Amino acid sequence: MSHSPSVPDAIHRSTSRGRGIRFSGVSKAFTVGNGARTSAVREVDLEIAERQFVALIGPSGCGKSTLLRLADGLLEPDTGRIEIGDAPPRPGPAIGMVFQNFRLIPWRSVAGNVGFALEGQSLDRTELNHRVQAQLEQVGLAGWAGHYPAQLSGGMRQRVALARALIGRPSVLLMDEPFASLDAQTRELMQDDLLALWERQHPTVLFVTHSVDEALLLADRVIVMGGGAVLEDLRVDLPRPRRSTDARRATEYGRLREHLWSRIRDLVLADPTSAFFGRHVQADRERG
Amino acid sequence: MSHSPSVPDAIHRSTSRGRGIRFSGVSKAFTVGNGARTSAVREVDLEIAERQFVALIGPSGCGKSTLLRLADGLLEPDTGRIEIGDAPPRPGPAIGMVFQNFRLIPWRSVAGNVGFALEGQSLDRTELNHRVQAQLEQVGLAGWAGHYPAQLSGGMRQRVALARALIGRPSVLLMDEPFASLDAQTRELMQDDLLALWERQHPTVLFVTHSVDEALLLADRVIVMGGGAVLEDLRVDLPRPRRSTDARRATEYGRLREHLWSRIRDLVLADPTSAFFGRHVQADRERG
Amino acid sequence: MRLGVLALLMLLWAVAADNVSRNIIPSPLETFEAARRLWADGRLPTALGASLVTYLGGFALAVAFALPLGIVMGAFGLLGRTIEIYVYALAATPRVAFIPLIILTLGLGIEAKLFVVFLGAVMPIIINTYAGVRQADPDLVEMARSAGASRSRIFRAIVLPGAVPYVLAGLRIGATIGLINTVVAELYTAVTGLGGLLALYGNTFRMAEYFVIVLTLAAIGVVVTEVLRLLELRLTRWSN
Amino acid sequence: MRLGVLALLMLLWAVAADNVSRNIIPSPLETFEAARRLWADGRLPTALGASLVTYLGGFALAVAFALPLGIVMGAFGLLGRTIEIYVYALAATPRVAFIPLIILTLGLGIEAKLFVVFLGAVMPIIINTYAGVRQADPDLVEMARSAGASRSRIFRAIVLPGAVPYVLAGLRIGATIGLINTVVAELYTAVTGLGGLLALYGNTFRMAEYFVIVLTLAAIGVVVTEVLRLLELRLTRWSN
Amino acid sequence: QSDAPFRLIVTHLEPPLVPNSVMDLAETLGYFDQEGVNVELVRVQQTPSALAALQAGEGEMANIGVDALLQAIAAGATDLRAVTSPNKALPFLIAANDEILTVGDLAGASFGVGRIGSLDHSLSSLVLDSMGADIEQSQIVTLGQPSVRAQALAAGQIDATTMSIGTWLSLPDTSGLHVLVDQDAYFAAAPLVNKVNAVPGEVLAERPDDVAAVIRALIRISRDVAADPQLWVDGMAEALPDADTAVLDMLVTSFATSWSVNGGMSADELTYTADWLYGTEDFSAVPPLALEDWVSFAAVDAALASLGAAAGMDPADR
Ligand SMILES: Nc1ncnc2c1ncn2[C@@H]1O[C@H](COP(=O)(O)OP(=O)(O)OP(=O)(O)O)[C@@H](O)[C@H]1O
Ligand SMILES: Nc1ncnc2c1ncn2[C@@H]1O[C@H](COP(=O)(O)OP(=O)(O)OP(=O)(O)O)[C@@H](O)[C@H]1O
Ligand SMILES: [Mg+2]
Ligand SMILES: [Mg+2]
Repeated sequence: MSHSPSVPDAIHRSTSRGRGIRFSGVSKAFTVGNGARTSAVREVDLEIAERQFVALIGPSGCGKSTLLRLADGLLEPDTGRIEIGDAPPRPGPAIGMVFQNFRLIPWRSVAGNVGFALEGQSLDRTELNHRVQAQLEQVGLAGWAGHYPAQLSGGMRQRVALARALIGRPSVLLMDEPFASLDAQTRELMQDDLLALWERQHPTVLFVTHSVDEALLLADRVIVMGGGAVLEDLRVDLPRPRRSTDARRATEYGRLREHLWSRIRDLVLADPTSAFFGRHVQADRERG
Repeated sequence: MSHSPSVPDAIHRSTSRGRGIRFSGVSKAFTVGNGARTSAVREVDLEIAERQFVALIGPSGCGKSTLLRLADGLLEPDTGRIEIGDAPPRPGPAIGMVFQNFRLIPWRSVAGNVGFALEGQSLDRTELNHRVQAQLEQVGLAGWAGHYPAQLSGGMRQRVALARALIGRPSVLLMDEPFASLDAQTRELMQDDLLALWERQHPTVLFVTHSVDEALLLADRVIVMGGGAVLEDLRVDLPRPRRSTDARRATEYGRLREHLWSRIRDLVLADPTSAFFGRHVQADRERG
Repeated sequence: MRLGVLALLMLLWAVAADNVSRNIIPSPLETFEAARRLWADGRLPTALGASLVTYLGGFALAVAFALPLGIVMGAFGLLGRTIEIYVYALAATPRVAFIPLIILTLGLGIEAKLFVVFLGAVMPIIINTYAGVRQADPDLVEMARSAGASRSRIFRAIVLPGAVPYVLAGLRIGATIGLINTVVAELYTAVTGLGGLLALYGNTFRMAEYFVIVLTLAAIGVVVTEVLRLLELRLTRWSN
Repeated sequence: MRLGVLALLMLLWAVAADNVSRNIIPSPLETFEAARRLWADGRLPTALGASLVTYLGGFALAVAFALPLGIVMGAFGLLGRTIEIYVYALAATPRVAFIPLIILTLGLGIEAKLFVVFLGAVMPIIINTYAGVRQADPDLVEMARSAGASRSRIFRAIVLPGAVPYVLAGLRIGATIGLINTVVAELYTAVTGLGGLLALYGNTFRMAEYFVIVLTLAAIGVVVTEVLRLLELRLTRWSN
Repeated sequence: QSDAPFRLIVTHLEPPLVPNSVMDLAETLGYFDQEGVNVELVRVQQTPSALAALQAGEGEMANIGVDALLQAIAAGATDLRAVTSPNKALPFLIAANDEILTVGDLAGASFGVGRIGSLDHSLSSLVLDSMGADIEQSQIVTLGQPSVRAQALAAGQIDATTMSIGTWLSLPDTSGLHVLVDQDAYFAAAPLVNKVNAVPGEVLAERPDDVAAVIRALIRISRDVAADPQLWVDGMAEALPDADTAVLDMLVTSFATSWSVNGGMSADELTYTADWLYGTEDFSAVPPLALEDWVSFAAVDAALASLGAAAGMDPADR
């Protein structure tokens, strides 16, 4: 199996090499109610090299999910241009997307949801089933193929969404807090799996997370967003693997972590446009 | 204002003192498809004292959400009995519930969603609006009262759900990963707010979390669930406040954290009924 | 866009009028002339008034009856499953079968007419309301229960708003069938209104006048469904 | 439970038969006798067969036409908004208005009858399908786009299954109206089938026989809607 | 006499182009008022509705087909009685397309009827029989309503059918069609009373004066029109502004002997009609009624007593 890949496998391998993502002057606003417009993404210029693993971090409502939808080609930017590889983004299984709110198809079983992303391709039934089953095993849902989404727990649903995004062996992975509903230990497992996949298939990854530690564990680069704009763009030059206590004790790790923490805390508390501006700050509060 | 509470305020104060929760031999199974039944909660015996802050932790799919729904009186147990105070649970604003998947009413504005929990009571319009507005400020959504759920980001939606659970000044709070969609900094803010509220109003809190650190930061007691059963029941005898680096360096904190971590890791990886059983474990992996 | 289609239809009509034999289809011009005449001599306004009273009255009754029934059927599962089969049986029974009974019990006057309109409009509204109520989002209903909402508040705040698109589609269908039954009622009980004129001109082959009545009925249908569309826009503002 | 209601209805019927003057309502026993007679002499089976062909054929045509149209109207917003008003206008136009045209173009045979049934059943299916398609979950549609699904696959996999409850309610209403229009068709074009028997027994005041036909029609309605209920159970298994 | 309006149910929507129009004209020309009866015309579309309304007490008198009356009585409405007939025989004719030149050509052609066994079917069969043709040689197409039969003929879907002269004349375009059997020949072959005014027993018992007054008014207007046909033409032209006066003139000549100047109640004709009806298919299962079980001459006799019987066209034999 491992020494002689079948022809379709080879094809998939070839498409699954990462492609770069480029945002140039991208803005997006939404119309709410009586014609008023909320700006969600403002003048974003960002270039992500192919095979790069980029974490996106920032306070609630700052435009992270919107940026991902733009990158997937699901939203048209109001101004500016987005390119994946050399072309505007075209949604498809080659760009894997994990939505923040899962978006499972309620009338399809777990297997049907995961297989959905592959149905456009002309795979034969057994090949498809085989790949779905393998992907379900990967996310720890091997025994649940026949269940419907309403019969799953929150974390299980998230893993189905994850499996659906990965099954197309995408060259670009857009992940919106893909592990938020998982317990810490399952989350570690999934993080390791993601890193292993990244090292094997080299997709370009844009990964939204709420956890500074997760960002520093996974990413080559951390982008900080605030109020729709890119505020900071940090290289993470830590050696991999980074899970060990030693790695976490490195001064570079501590410096980055402290910097990101205070940067986002400022965004949340000290930015006059923030919803929490003026909230009493316990100045004496320390962080570990 | 603060020295002469109005009459309704006084009433609310009086109902908002915590009530204990008792599970005796509670089991719950769900029917899936062709009559097969999945057991979600098994033989749970659990007694939570009034005003206690209890964290519930365990691998994905182990029955945490189901236990919360049972405690709210939304599900009938198959066997066993549940009591809140001296009576079976009766859903209502006195038991605040934050659902894992938010469950906002799509056709109601943010204010309408938060106010929903109070509409059963005969509050006059201005009092209601006043309380809704105060609650929205608390969760950092003061300017969003007129927006509809579809116009909010994931974290904003979660905060609306939080506000809705809190507005009834509940004597029992059931929270299912209430901060999962929040960035780490906003999450801290909300954690502190929750603790302040707990110290002011003394509700009994049953709090599902996926983070060992969050459990140890907030709770008097941590319950570990696995496969539907209660596996462990740990007292957390750490002094409050616990946010400081010093507190986290305490040996007791380290001991509890290490214990919980390995316990749940074993549940995820080493339990033969686990979905991840047999998954290759990096034995040399250390944790910080 | 709509106007463009309208122009196209007019053209088609003119061509059809020219080509269909034996004056079965009057030309647009003849029809317009007939409309002017009928309007001027007061026949059309009188008939229109009479029909509108029957139509709107019967439709209002149907709404007032069908909405609560559909809701109750959806709300109390057992009740719904028990009576739905009878509702369907009744729905499938041709109106003409009831005409003698209706005349016997309600006579030939406005009561009988209202009832015939009612009978036609009531079924789609019941069926759609019933379907809409049964499709309520169980997660939201559970949330409302958790918030301590009473059964009736759950209905008003969760189930009904969720069923709005169904109810509106039901009202649309009910409105069109109600209009058709207005004509039936005016034919089978004491002959009045637009239905009476339709029969009169149909039986005497005055096709231009006949078309005027048909177009008037179509226009009523359009106005009512446009009103329902505005209602829909108002009620579903939240989803953009 | 249903049987209990049935027994109650039978009782009511017997009482009504006894008390309504002038034999307008035959007793259950007379009706049963008439049914036996009509069945034995072959009239009822023949008429039933003829009506069923008309009914099922016309209904099938309506489904084949209305589902795609409703889908297309819902899918292409502009098209939907442009033509919906004409659809409603057409829906509100009484069928009898079309009878001359139908006779002219389709004659008196089965084609004309199928078309009348079609006309009646097609509207509710279009309106409900249209409403159902427009109610598709935008989040799921976006997810499907993200997965690279083609327009047609999004339709087949997301929009249509989501519209199933609407479509089924539309089919229910369409089925009942189609049955009613079967009778209309059998009265207004060449007289045949159950509609013909209904006219015969109605005009000659043989009320027991008349009731047999009415009950037969109701029974067809029940069977068809039960079939639709089974279909619904199959299609919505996923929600328990 | 009672103050309550006397509701007369008719099955036409505007004055028809046949002698039955005297009911409408008696109202517009004031004949009912002159007899001191407050008549209100109730218009319904068809005989079944008229009968149901009569039985529901929604009217005191209804102009309905004799066949329907006999059926209703047989079905249990035993107190209904025919009391007068303002237009005994509707002027029917058989129209056909131009390919049908003689009744013989009908063999193999399609012939439209209401229903198998309906009155128009039986009548047509009788008429054609008397002319030496057999309707069963034609292909019978059942079409229900008279207007549908006319439409089907006009649309070329059938080759021939029976219709009233009023329907024939209101057809917008009769090119390619012609009258195969005209109304006189038709009536000569089928001299039947086909419409009568019926009242329930209760009305006969409680409002005999009103019934007599209505009949008097109808007899008087019939006599006036018979004497002065222009009266009918003018009355109709007033009621139907769209009508062509040339057509009215032509019609009134053909109606010259059709007016019910004696109330239209000849015992012989009624007996003949009933006997013939009982021989048709629709009545195969219906036990025959005696004349006095469906006709009451008392009211018309009371009217004739005060007005005197007229000689000529409308025999008042008992
Ligand atoms: N469909 C929409 N209509 C109107 N406003 C929207 C819509 N989608 C997003 N927004 C607004 O755009 C802004 C950014 O939203 P977005 O979902 O991108 O935030 P986010 O960074 O993903 O936040 P979170 O971490 O809470 O998920 C928010 O203010 C939100 O209210
Ligand atoms: N409505 C339902 N029908 C069938 N099975 C269900 C249903 N709800 C929950 N389950 C099953 O019960 C078990 C426990 O689910 P529950 O949602 O309580 O887990 P959880 O501990 O909250 O997990 P997570 O952390 O992933 O949210 C799961 O195996 C799930 O599949
Ligand atoms: Mg987001
Ligand atoms: Mg859960």
